[in-house]
Amino acid sequence: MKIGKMTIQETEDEIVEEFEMFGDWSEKFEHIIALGKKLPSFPAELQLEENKVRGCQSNVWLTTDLRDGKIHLEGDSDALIVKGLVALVLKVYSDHTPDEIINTPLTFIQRLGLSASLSPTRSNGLDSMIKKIKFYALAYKAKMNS
Amino acid sequence: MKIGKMTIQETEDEIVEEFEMFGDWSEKFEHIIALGKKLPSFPAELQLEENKVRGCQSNVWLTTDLRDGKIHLEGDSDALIVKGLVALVLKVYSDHTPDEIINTPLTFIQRLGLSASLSPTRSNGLDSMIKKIKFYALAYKAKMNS
Amino acid sequence: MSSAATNITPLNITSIREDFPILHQKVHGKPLIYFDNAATSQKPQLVIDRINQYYTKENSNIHRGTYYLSELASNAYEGARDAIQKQFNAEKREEIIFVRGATEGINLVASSWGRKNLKAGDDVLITGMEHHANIVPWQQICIEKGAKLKVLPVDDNGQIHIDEFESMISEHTKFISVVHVSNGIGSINPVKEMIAIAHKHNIPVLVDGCQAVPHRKIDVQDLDADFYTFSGHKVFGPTGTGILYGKEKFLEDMPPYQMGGDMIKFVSFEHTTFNSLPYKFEAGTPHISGGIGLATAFEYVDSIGRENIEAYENELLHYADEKFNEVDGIRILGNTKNKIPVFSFVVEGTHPFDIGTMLDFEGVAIRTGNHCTQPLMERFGVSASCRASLAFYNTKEEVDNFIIALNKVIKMLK
Amino acid sequence: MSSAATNITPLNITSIREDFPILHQKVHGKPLIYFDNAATSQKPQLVIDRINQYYTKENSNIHRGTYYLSELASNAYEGARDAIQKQFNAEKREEIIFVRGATEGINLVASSWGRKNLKAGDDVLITGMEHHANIVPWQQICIEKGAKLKVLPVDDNGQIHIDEFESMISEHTKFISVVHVSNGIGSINPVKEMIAIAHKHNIPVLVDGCQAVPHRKIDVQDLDADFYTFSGHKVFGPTGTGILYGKEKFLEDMPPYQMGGDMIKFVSFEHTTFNSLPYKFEAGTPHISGGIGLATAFEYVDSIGRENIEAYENELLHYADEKFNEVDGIRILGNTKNKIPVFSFVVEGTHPFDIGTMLDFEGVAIRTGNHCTQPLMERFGVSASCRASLAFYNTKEEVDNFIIALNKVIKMLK
Ligand SMILES: Cc1ncc(COP(=O)(O)O)c(C=O)c1O
Ligand SMILES: Cc1ncc(COP(=O)(O)O)c(C=O)c1O
Repeated sequence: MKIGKMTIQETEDEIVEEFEMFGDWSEKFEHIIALGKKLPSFPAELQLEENKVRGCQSNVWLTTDLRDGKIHLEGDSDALIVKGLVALVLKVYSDHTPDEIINTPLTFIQRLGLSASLSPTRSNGLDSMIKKIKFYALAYKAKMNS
Repeated sequence: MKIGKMTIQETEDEIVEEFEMFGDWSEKFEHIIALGKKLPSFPAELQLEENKVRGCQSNVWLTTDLRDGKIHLEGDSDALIVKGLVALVLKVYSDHTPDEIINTPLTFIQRLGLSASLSPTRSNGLDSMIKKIKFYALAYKAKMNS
Repeated sequence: MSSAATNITPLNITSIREDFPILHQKVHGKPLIYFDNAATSQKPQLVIDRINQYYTKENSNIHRGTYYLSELASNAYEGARDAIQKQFNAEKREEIIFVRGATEGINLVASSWGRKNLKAGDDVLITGMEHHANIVPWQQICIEKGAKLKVLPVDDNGQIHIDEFESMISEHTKFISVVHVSNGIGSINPVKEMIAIAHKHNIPVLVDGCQAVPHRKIDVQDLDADFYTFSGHKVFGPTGTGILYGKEKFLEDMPPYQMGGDMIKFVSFEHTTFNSLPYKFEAGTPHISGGIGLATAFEYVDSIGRENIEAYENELLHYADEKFNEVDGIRILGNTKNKIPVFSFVVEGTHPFDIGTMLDFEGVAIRTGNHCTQPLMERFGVSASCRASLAFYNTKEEVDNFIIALNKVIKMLK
Repeated sequence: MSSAATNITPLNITSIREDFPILHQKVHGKPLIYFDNAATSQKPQLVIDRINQYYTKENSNIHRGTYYLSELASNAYEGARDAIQKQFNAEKREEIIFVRGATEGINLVASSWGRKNLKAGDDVLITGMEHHANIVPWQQICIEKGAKLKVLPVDDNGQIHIDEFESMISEHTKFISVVHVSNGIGSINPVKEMIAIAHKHNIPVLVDGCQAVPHRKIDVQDLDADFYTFSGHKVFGPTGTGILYGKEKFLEDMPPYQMGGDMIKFVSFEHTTFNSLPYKFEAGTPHISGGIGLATAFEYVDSIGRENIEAYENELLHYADEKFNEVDGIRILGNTKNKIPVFSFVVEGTHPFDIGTMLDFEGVAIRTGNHCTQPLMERFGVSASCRASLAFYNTKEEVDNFIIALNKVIKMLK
């Protein structure tokens, strides 16, 4: 692993590389599930409606705050696979500047080789979560510039 | 031709036999058209809404009255082919008793070999005309029995 | 809806499966196990061929054509109506209305009957296990009219009770709309008895037959239903098809729903005279190939035999029920004997989405979520479940393989 | 809608006709001449194959599935929406609503927009050449709301006049609904200019594009139409399909039309939250194979080239126009240069039904009757006409053979 903060792109590449080591789908999912289990759950007081990104299949929670010009993200989900993916999204996007987030589209989920099963039409809340992060990034940027 | 009044069935058979002589569709239609041209048109004073059997494609006019226990029919149409067929329907059904009309379904149109082109779904008014004749026959029968 | 114990021929499932081309594929390298039949059914080759034939040899606009093709298409479409009338033992062909699906069937009645007949202070009665399609149209027309939507409770086994039903009927009750078989949990409701009670109080009843028609032969006159509706795509027919059956006296009395070609007799800019039934409710060019293909689907089902299908599905139901119940930590929602092979379940400590997503990689297609029955899910204290719904082309072997896959997935998630 | 004079490739009609299996049949022993394209179009093999593929390899219920097949079907269906958005240059995919056909599209707007926005004293403006589907929904909502239906006159040539249109607009005018191309007589209306005038007065406009879409490429943003609707079966697509395009701001503001699955976000018995566009207007399981097949139909049309089709059809129009006018005793309804190849005619001393019925025996399919445009027929002083409507797979040779058959039939009738 590289020392120091990687770019969004670099983190994505690293994740994709990591996943390429796994043989079949179950190893990939085992890894995602492990990531989900490791991610601390939201404390009950943060599981608020306002932090909720409602999906049709599962829910995601998300909080954002600005620390030293970078957006810090926390997230959670009631579905374990989604939670594992949330962990990856946080790893990729958290603690980057609004500009970095705005200008770098996420590609790693498609590249994991599980894409069909995790596509936006599954409406598991992940897609909406990513949209929401972008939306916050724009808002923070506007605030910083004003 | 047989002497004396034929049964509905006999008249139908005769018509069908007659048509079997014709070679192709155009000869059959020529005959129907000739029959249509021969049938006297309704006088304007009888072309009333109440005598009209509205079809989607063409209209038919029909009057009925009871003469000596038999139903006498007069008819007309604005389409020539339909008018020719009306002439045949009158020939078959007119001046028969209500019972005869009620108990003998018309089959000759189907048997002419032009069936598809003259079927009820064409909604040329013919089908509704035949239904109306049956309806009157029932009404006259009820009246005679009461 | 009881099976005749006699004259049952065991199904030759291998040969039946040959009739469904889609079943013979691999998904993620595994043989497809299609257990999402309550969402939509697969189509036999006979239906696919019929659609193909329509477009290849018969296609044209129906009614009022003066030419051969139009005659073919009209006869095929109206012949389909006759076949469906016979299939459901409706008294008249005029009582069979082609619709896009059950959702449209219910909307038509809620809008056309409801807007004319409901008023402030009236009640509409439904059950606690309705599909959203049989909740929201009534809810919205009730809001519009100031009427109230009353809900017959569902017990812990997933059943409704006839005495409770009767006690909820009052002089305010103006309409009753009930699901015949629950898509969420598979329970079969005693609609015949319910209709008899409703009719004692002169209340018309609509039955949502979406999940009943694929599994049982329906006789609308025997049920004495005032309206009965279902979706064609769930009964091995084409997408975009469905039927609304309505007793003539109700349909006659209702204003038209959509306006346009075919439902009109005479138009001027000032005034319009509407066509007679069934056309009054069929505005515009219909889904011709769909209606024809739907009749073919029933032809196919009849060729296998309704009683044979019912007997086999019951066998499958009991076999699967046993196997499902052996799964560690499983909780099956609804627990009634009188049901179709639909299993709605949750597994302790897991989320349905996770199970569904991973089962996909084992070739298994099930549905997860609320199945458009949010209130029913809430009744069982869950926001979502996994649902495996079987058809007569499914096998015990598939059940076995499904259970193996499910256990594997659960183990990974724990 | 003007043809680009450059880059026109002459169509290879022989090869195009090979793409349409239905055209190669004999009717009453004569080669089929299908001249009823305004009623419905024939389907290229590509569309038939696409439907077949859907049912054979992809069929499943869309949205919210967690498995492979559902993913395939959802992507195909939503991909079709994207393709149609592009085809019509709509700004957003949310503005493309799948409907059963134009009739449903217009009913949706009349019911959903009309019931919310119309009130006593308002006017809705249409033209004298509307199809019943664009008369009756407005007439009925006007009756319900105490509004008035105003009708822009059609002149003896079958044209409307833009100055007259402008003069009919008043502060009472709340909505304008006009046909792009007349199905009765083929005239192309200046809808872009009409919309510009309407927008000066802040009046929304719906365009009924049923007969325009099969013949011209439509750009809804260029037209600036607020709503645009058409039927898929008339543009070489499957039966039971159609599109309603609506500007997002209007669609957002309108209440849902039908209620059920897919158009719902959250349901309790007390309250329902509706889904976002386009799903808000797509209740229930849609006609999935139809939507996919419709996109394929546009793919096919694009592969031939819109400009090429337009150039060829214009050639056919002028050729046929000359031939038709030579027929003894013929009167062609409408006489405008700017039209599609639709010929509505009557022949002195004959009834259209007789002509249509006998032409059938010469293999010719035309429509006779009022073409669901009774007021337009009345405008021309007839109750019915014969209508020959051509598509790009028709040929000059067919026109010649048609004229021979027509003359033969007329001779028999005189
Ligand atoms: C101009 C026009 N509008 C509306 C319609 C109605 O279309 P559909 O019957 O497909 O709903 C038609 C079809 O005849 C038409 O030509
Ligand atoms: C019981 C029940 N009712 C109504 C519907 C709605 O059917 P459709 O979406 O085909 O209109 C369904 C389908 O899910 C159902 O299962």
